[in-house]
Amino acid sequence: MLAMFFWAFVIGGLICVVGQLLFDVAKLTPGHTMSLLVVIGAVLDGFGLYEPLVDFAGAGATIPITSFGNSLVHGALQDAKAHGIIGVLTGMFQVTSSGISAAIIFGFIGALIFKPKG
Amino acid sequence: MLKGQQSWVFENRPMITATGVTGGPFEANGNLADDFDLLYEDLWMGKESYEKAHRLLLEEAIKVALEKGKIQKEQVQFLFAGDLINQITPTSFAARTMQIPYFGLFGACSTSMEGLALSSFVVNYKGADYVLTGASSHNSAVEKQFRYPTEYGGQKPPTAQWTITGAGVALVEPNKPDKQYPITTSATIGKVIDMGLSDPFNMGGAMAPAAVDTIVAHFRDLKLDPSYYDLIVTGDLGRVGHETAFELLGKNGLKLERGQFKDCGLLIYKEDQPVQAGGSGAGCSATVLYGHLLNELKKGTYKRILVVATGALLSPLSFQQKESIPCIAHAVAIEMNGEKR
Amino acid sequence: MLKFSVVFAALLIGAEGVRLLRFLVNQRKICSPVIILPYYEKTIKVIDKSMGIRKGKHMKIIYFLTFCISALLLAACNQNQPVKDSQLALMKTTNPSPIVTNHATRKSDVDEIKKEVSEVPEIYDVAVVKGDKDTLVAYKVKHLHRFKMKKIESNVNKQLEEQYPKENFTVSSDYKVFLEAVRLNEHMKSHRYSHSKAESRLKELVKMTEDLK
Amino acid sequence: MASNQKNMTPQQKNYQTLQQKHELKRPVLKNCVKAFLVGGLICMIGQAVSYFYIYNFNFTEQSVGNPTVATMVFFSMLLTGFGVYDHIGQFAGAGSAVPVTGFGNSVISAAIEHRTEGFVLGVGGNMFKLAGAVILFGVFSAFVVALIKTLLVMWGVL
Repeated sequence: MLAMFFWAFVIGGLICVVGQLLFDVAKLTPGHTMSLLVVIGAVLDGFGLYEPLVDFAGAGATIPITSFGNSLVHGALQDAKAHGIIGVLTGMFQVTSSGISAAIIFGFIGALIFKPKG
Repeated sequence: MLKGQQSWVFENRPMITATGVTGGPFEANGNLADDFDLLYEDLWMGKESYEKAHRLLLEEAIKVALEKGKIQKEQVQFLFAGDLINQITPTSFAARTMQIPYFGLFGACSTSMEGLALSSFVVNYKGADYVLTGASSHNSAVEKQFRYPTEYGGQKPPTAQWTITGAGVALVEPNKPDKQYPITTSATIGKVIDMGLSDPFNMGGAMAPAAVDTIVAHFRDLKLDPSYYDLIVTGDLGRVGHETAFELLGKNGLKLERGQFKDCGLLIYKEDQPVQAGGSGAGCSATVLYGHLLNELKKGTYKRILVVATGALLSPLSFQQKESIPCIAHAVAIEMNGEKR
Repeated sequence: MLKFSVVFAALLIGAEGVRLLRFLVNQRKICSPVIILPYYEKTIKVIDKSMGIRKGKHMKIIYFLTFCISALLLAACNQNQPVKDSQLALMKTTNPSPIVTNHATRKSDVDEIKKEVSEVPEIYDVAVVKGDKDTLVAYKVKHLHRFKMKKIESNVNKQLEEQYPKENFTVSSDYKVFLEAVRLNEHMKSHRYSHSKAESRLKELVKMTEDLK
Repeated sequence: MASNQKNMTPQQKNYQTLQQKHELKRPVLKNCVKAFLVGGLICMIGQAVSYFYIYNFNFTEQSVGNPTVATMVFFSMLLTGFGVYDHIGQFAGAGSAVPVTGFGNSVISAAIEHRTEGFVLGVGGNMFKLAGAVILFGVFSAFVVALIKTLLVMWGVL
């Protein structure tokens, strides 16, 4: 368990460093960087590399935004296995829904109770 | 009177008789807090949106200026003002409240000097008895439009600048020889200069050549020597732009002393405030000039100053379409009444 | 000097947080961030005042530290009861004894399965639960081998199916399954679970494991 | 930036080299260290949250990702609402932007910001103005990847 914390820290930190390098060296905007990382996550899962990383680093791999691409592909592949090619379309959000729905719901709640502080 | 290619000389020497300067909480912690007339503790200023707070800043600054000038708003002929928000609504809405005939100006952060040059010109040729001119900006309202939401956790690079919250307004009227007020003597209107920079987080670097171009034009048109002015102060070049402009001026044959060349964006905040490269925004040059610099002039610290307000004429749209940032700068020379030429 | 004061503030807030949490736990209130937040806002304000910090450069560090500390405390806050094996099941090697839900089955069979699995080099800490039909094998994988966890799982499954063709195996390396196996073990030992109850819990676990695939 | 380098006048090029000398450099190494530490810490908190769910609720290691992500987004809402997250972001850069908390922050900050324009056109219309790109490219790339993989499996290549 302690090893898990350690590796979550290291892998999560390293993914963030990749993001920072995209910010500072490649001079990308946050929007571009995040989009790129999500695409990387999706492609890695396409090669079947992201799942072992999740096994290895736990939250270190599921908390960074790359896991968003990973779980989108995952959902799509799962449904594709069950329903053939059309499953690619229908299964996309099956696994990922939590992050997006949480963001939408909490975003709206936040808008109800908070004011921007400036 | 036109002199040279792009400069005016105001031989009737319009006076700046009163100013009103308002600021926000961040400016209250800054270097020049004492030079503000009114400081707000809260960015909201008791309003329900930042845009309304922005409008309030300008309204209050106008009221202070009128009060100090001891005149009624009905006596003022024109208002020359502007800001950075889309269609300059805060200024227009403030003009609606004040009911003063109004010219809406947009020159991004150079609006303050554009307004001062125009109002001096109008007053110089007896176009008006009283003219108000000013510029304002509100950090959160401007950030919201040009960058990201204020609560968004994006990292700003060290070249980024902090839009100031504040408004500066000046009352310009014809010269009365016995009064000790600052007067405007000449102005140079700048060209739009584009050096192909396109990083919106490095405005200073983009604006520096415009400032240099205008300063060079000013000295050429008026056939003056740089030592004529005690201080040449730029609007909001920030750390990057200030250094660049200094070197560029040297290359153009204008040898300035270090202490003779300053920047409003660097004056306004303390070293340890997290503003990266310095302050910016339409209110930056307006608050610093109408607050701090005029006070220093009155105290006699400076005799003649040249204020060069710089503006980056970009929009969020133009930058997303990968356009470079065109920039402009206007210069106005100010000295105390009664100084010998 | 600044750094020291920041560290000091963090410690102070940390200590305050601990006291507050103790209080809340003792009062049998739930440890939820919603309850804590107003307190910690207040604490931060007090510290701001005492240190003369205005919202600026180092505020964010303090905020961040407090957030981290309180989050860590939150995760650790239900540790006030006497420590049971299952609570530490994920932290250390528990090595639980194999369980049979039906006392009619011979225990030696299960011991053998456990030994068999324990011999796989990448694996440590094995829990075996044998029911009427299903046998659940849960184990932990040495951390650096977790990359090929799925492969190990299928290898172990294959190996067991070959050796005990009559049995119906469910193999899992999931912490949760392991944890539940240990908990089941404890319940059996304390005789809180009857045979049928244990059997139904085992079925739940098997189903949970199947859902993972 | 690099793309329009070609059609620049020599004057512009000269100026840019001069300007570059004065441009404040981004402290890349320092930023990376900060991003690593903060990003790692956020992931560690995520790990703690996920163990909390494994212990107390019926979640396995595979399925615990969802509640963990939702909880982290909830934390992110609180920090954003209290006006802390932007300060963390300035300090940590990608360290707080890359984890889902950063995704949550981009949605929530936009939602809070545009509240003055009303809930339908303001909050509703602008909520995804930053995060929309992430969702778009995530979904589209996932679609392409999954499609290719499914087709390859169907044709028996894999």
